[in-house]
Amino acid sequence: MQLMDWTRRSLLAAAGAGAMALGLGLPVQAQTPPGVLVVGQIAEPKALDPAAVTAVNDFRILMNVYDGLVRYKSGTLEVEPALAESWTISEDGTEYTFKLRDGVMFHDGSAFNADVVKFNFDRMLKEDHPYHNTGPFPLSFFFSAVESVDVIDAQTVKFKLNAPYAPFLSNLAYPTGLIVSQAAVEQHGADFGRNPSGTGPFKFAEWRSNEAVVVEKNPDYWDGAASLEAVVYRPITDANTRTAEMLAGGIDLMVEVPPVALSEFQTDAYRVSEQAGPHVWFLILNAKEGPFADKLVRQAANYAVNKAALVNDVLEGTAEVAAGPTPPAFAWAYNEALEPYPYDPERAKALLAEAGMQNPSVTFFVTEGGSGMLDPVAMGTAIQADLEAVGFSVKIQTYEWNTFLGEVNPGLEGKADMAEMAWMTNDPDTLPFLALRTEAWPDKGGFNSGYYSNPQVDALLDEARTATDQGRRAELYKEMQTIVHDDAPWVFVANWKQNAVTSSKVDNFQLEPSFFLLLKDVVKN
Amino acid sequence: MRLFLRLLARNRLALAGAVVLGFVVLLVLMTPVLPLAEPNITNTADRFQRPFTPGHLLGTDHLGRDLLSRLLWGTRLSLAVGFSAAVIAATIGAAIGIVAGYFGGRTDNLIMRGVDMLMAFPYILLALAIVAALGPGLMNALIAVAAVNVPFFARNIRGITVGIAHKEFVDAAKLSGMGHGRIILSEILPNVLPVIVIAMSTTVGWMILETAGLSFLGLGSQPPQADLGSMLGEARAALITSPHTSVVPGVMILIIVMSINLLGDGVRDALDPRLRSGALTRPMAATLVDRDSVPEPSGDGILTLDGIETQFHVGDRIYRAVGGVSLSVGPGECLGLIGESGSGKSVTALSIMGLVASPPGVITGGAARYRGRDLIGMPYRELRRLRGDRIAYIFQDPLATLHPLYRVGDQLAEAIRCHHAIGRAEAHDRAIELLKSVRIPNPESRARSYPHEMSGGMRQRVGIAMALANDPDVIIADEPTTALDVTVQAQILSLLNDLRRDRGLAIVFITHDFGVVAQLCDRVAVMYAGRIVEEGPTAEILARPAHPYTSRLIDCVPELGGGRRELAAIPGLPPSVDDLPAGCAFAPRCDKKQSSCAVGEVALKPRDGRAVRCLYPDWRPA
Amino acid sequence: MGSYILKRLLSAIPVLLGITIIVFAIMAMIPGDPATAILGSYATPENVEKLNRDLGLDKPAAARYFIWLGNMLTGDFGQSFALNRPVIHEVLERFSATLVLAGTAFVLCCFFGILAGVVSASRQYGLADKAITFAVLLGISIPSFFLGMMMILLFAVSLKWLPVSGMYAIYGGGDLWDLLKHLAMPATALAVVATGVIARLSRSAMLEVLRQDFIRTARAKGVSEHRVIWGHALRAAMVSIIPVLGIQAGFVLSGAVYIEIVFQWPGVGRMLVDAILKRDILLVQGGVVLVAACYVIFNIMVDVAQSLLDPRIKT
Amino acid sequence: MSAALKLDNLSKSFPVGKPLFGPPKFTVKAVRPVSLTVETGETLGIVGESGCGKSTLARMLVGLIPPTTGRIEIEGRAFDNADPAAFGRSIQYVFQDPISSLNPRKTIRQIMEVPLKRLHRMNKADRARRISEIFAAVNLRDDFLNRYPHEFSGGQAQRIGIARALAANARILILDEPVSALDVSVQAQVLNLLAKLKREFGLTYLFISHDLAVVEAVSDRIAVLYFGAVVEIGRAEAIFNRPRHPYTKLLADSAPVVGRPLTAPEGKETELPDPLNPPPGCAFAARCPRASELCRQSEPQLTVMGEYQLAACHHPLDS
Repeated sequence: MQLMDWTRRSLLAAAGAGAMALGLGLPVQAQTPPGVLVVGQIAEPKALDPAAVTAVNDFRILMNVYDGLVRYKSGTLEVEPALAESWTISEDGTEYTFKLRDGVMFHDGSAFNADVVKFNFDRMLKEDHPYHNTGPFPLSFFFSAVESVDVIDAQTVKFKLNAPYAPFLSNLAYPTGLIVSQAAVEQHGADFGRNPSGTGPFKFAEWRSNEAVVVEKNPDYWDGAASLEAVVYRPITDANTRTAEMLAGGIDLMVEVPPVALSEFQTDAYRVSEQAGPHVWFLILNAKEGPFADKLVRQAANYAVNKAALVNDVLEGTAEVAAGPTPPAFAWAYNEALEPYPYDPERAKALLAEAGMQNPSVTFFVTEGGSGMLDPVAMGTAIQADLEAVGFSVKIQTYEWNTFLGEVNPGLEGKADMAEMAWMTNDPDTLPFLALRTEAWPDKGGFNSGYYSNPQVDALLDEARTATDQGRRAELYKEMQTIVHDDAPWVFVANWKQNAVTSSKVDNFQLEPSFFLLLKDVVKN
Repeated sequence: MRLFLRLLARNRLALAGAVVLGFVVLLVLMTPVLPLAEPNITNTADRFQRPFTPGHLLGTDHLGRDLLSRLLWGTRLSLAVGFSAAVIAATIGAAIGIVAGYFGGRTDNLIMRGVDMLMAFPYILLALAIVAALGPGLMNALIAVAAVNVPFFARNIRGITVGIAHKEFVDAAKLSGMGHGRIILSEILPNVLPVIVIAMSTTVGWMILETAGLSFLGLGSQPPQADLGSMLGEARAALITSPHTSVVPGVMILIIVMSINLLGDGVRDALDPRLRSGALTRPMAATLVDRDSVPEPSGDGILTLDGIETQFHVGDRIYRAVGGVSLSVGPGECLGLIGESGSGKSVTALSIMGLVASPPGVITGGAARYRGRDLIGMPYRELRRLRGDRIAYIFQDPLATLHPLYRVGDQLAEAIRCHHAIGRAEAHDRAIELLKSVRIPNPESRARSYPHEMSGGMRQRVGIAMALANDPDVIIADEPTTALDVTVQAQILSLLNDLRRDRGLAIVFITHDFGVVAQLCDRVAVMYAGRIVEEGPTAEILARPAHPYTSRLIDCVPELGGGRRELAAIPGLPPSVDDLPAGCAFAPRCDKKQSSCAVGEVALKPRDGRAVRCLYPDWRPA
Repeated sequence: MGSYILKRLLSAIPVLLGITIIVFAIMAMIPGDPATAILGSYATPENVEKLNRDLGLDKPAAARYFIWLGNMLTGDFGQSFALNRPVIHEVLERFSATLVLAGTAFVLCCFFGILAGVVSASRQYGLADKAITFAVLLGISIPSFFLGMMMILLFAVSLKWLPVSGMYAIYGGGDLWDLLKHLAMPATALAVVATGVIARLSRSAMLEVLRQDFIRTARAKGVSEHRVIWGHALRAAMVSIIPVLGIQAGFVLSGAVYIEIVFQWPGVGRMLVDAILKRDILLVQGGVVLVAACYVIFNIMVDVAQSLLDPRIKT
Repeated sequence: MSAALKLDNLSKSFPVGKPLFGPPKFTVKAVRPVSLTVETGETLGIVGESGCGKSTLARMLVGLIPPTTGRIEIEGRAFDNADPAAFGRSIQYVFQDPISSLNPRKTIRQIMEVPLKRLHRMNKADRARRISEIFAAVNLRDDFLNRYPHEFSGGQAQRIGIARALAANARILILDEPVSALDVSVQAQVLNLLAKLKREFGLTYLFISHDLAVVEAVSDRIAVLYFGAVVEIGRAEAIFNRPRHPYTKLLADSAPVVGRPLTAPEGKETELPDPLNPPPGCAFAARCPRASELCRQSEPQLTVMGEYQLAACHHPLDS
């Protein structure tokens, strides 16, 4: 019958088309060539202009394309010479004079010298600089202490600070201090971010929007040429897709592996690297009002949260329990004597009873994700469960990251008793200075959203910032940590161990405590 | 309402959906009393337990919470949210749509422009932006999902309302003194309500999916509260390592949405009056034939019908539309088939070439022979070869019976090319000739017209031309002039008459108008309740009807020139063909009825070239 | 016809204008600002204020709206805060990727949807009808992102038949074949729901049309059943299918958001979600206006197609 | 006799292709200026083919369409439907399609109660009594009241429609093709009922139909409409027997009559002129066997031609 014929015909056609669609992919082998490393990034970079970006994700590219005057010594957070061969600091700590490396060329062929250094900092800091409009430069306040940059001679440059500022060198090692080519900025203007030129081991080759940023080996690198021929950075925002790509062989190196996916990579085909970094994950407690105005209640919260379970189970061991406000990665400033609050619900209950609190009810701001926030919703949920177990009544309010910051940074007063927060810093000064001093309350332009105030801590931090001697600074920080630990303005939860997975073809890969991704010595077979 | 439930229950798929959904709803209603683990108690050491581990039937999630418990609590929430979002969107959307559709004009224009704007806005982004503005949370997600769906409801309901607002009962309500508000509430709303319910029931599932989508983007419920979307979203990170945490809520969404959709389809089918009447079933290429025996040939005409019986099977009712009709027509002869609506005259005509829509139509008996070959039960291929080639039809309403999207020339050419392997150009030339033969002025340019561009009379000429396309032997004309004005009707009738004489056509002419029969037909058969009650030469029957029905029907027709007068009427109504009385079907309305009329079958008795189905016929001398 | 298109284009202007107002108002209402988003942890009120000034966000909303609108009329959509490049470049680049994805999905769902609907209707209550009805129901009941995730698991991770994500291979690709391989999963996942919707609609439209008198006429003149269904009936059914195709195009375009996220497709939907979260105001505004304009133009095309198909529509 | 209904230069134009702003491109004149008078107690029949504007005219009379020009007087008062209740008590309408004029979601009782409640503010008991009276008058059984419209045949539904119009207690009824959807046997029932009601309640009818024989059977006077204008008006018993206007004659000749042989009526086989592009002179000129140059240039006016008979024709037929 006719009817049968045509339906069969069309079904056949449909089946054929379906088979073709499947057949398309049969011989896919997601192999990447040797010598080319494909890195799975978490997002498209904003720009490749180090002065203009803020995200760790972008730093992972920039650190391989540019050099700064100084850099962190491998495996530590201590500075060592880079484009500057050496430096001297004046007695009062307000003048830094750098001797620059000779014969370094930018990828665009222009020479690196003192004028370029001055150009770099003036561009960022001087509003009347002809290239200031190539910004904005959101992190320029890292160098807000710089009063002037003076060219002494072609190979010598002097920074004048308006006050002693101990973290200055450390900030220079931060990506915001990377040196860009003056010629390239002059040539491309605001488009420099897409046409970058630095002195680093890799030079920029190509940026295919939303697909890849490709950098190639700089054979003339002053510190010895890289082993890789090229690096491809692929932005893959979704962690799951990133994991799938890694499993399917589409990328060689994956950063920020979701904790739950780690178990997939426990085979010979992959290598998992870990490195604790200058990161601390904590809960801001509102010390101004509500139950947490009472120190006993704050301590009770610290006892109530099962931090070991959080880092081992929720975060699958990708973090360690934090003891205080300073992460152990700042080894020289870290107080080894500090012990984390143990998980002790009974003690917490006792403290609550002592404070006279019956079922204190608290509002808890949780974010959905954000820089360094690990797995904030799961963490928040688990913390809520822990707190409720000792008698708190916790109401969670979740915010998407930017709204969250908009709610938390102006202070928790009148809104919440508790908020998640995480910081990654490059100097032990940064976090406590910005978030624990009385002078850093939100209304004074700081990040002390929980209104913690202790004059002793204020004094210690002020002194540490101006001391030029690292030994002295270490003492001051250690004392500060002891006091803060006891005052418990935060619930100290975790220090993140950054992780990365590489395929077995990748050798010589190592994560840095700075969380930067340095690929110069990496080999891919 | 009872009918609705019965129809719903008859739809097996909908029933399955209802059962599954009912089970799920029952389960989630019982959730608070079921012996389940607390949904929000975390036990991180126990995380990612596989399904069927003791104590955790479906395993645990990334925080060691019991998945079964969270699933049920989450389903509870998701169902509530999906349902409320659908109700909110439907209520607001319907209100907007009704207002726009009822008032029309500028109000309508303004509202629909706004709706267009919202619809042009990518809806996920709109929802996302709303949630971003309101802050995340299931309540806000609900608002967002409802808000982005309002325009779709508004547009849908507006369309329906426009149709209803132009119905005559709305005008009647206005004349009965109702104000706008009252008309909207008591006239429009009850008629739009089924559509709203249909739209809603088919949307609940969609709403659940959309809310899940927002949760997937991290904008749904607040932890630790579980809803299906946020469960899926939270589990996504562990998709590769512990797929069951994703699969459990994913499959639950699938089950719920699918059962809701099945039920929604059932609700739609049950509420849709067209489906209820079986009007949305596909008619097959030829009418179903289910006859036990083939009667012997009786007549000797070119087309002979022997005891044709056609029934409509709707649900468990059987409508005997045609109850054994025998006819015969010879070359050059015009046979009139006359009767009131529901008498079975059109069904008889359509049965001949198997054109009765089936389902629900079934030919249950008799034979229709063309030159001795039985058309009933003939293989489809052969039947198709005869259709339009040897036996052609002219239908009543030429606007509905011509394809609205093809040019009339092409429709004519197609009729030829179906049966003759000739080229496109040749067929086109033939088509123009045909148009000329039915006296259409400017046939060349008319061939390029679409049916809607022609007047009713012109369209019917095209219909006739199409019937003539292959020089058929028999034309079956089913009320071809009923939809036309009298002046045009006269033109068409005279055209048909000329064609019949010129080409020796046999015509079966179906009509309800004695005047038309009188002018055109040689013989006439009168039908009542599916049967022929009287047959014979037209002039004789009109002058001396023997059957009481025939005679009284003729008396009912006012004749021009009679002036102002009382008309004769037949009291009562024709019987319904699914419930025919025993004996003579006309007996209940007949003033000559005897007790014997209601007993036994009344046969069609021939006499002097006429026949009548009456026990007490009125034979008057000529 | 030309004047009809022109008229429709003109009538789209107030719609687009309305959209600019809606998107601007929503972005103005969303809490948080781009400066906070850019500065992240370092967003002190002071820094935020300075950066906002640098970005030109300190002016009143009405002024910003008219500046934006004025610039847009001259073709300047402004600069994306988060991506540091002109909005128009980013949007056009991303949009072309979305068009490839959504366009393919749309073609797939039109083809298979109508095919399934017609086959289903023409064999109503038959085995093919039941199978198609069930498959279609399954299709419209599954969240597309869930389907996408499962497809990745199966076809890319386990079977390694298809690439996981992206639009082109990073190395050695770039040709049509490569694109098709990358397109296969996302386009299918995206098309599934719309295919279901179109199939259901086509089925009921076909059923409705098949009851019409002109179908009986076609049969009465001896037209073959194949031609009755694929010619007469389908053509008439298209009159009610085509407007829904326009609406479905909007759904496909919107649904691309999820698929682009799951498959890391460099499309405009994912960009807009990111941009909303990052408060990249100008990028959101520009993107939405362009997407809406495209949708509006597509719908005009649908109307034009409709008027070409159906001579009864006055043009 | 006083005039129940007086129409003075009543006309209606519909805009076609209206742009968003500004005046429409074309207007279609559905009803050209019409002046008519319906005396109290009279039945005026209006006859014409489809598209002649008879329904538009009828709907203007009950305010369902606002007229473009002209005025209407109802029982000596200027048309005023600002108060729907007062207006509804003076004039009512019976619709062509009996089923679609009844709300399918309401019972017959609910439908019947509306005019009593809204127009006459009756209480429940009064309403029930009145409905019974009216139902008795239209030969409907009271047990129909709790049923829904779809349960009725066309003839019954039309009787319900008439009952609803009666419930308003108006003295003037506009009957818009009240029997054209009905079978002949039922049509006769309804027509006879209408005649009876008119006698009983002293009603005035405006009876619209395309069926000459039906109109003739019920009307005192008949107006023939062609292309939106009255071309001839006269006494029912005379107008088709002695038509003066060629169109009236064409109508009368075209009606199929038993015993008359089938001949194509005189006149060319053309149809209505294009309403978007009306001819300048007499609209019937193109079809008229008597048309002259004059007819194609100037529009004839209604002039008295014989007793009670007026026609608009330059070359009228002899009486």
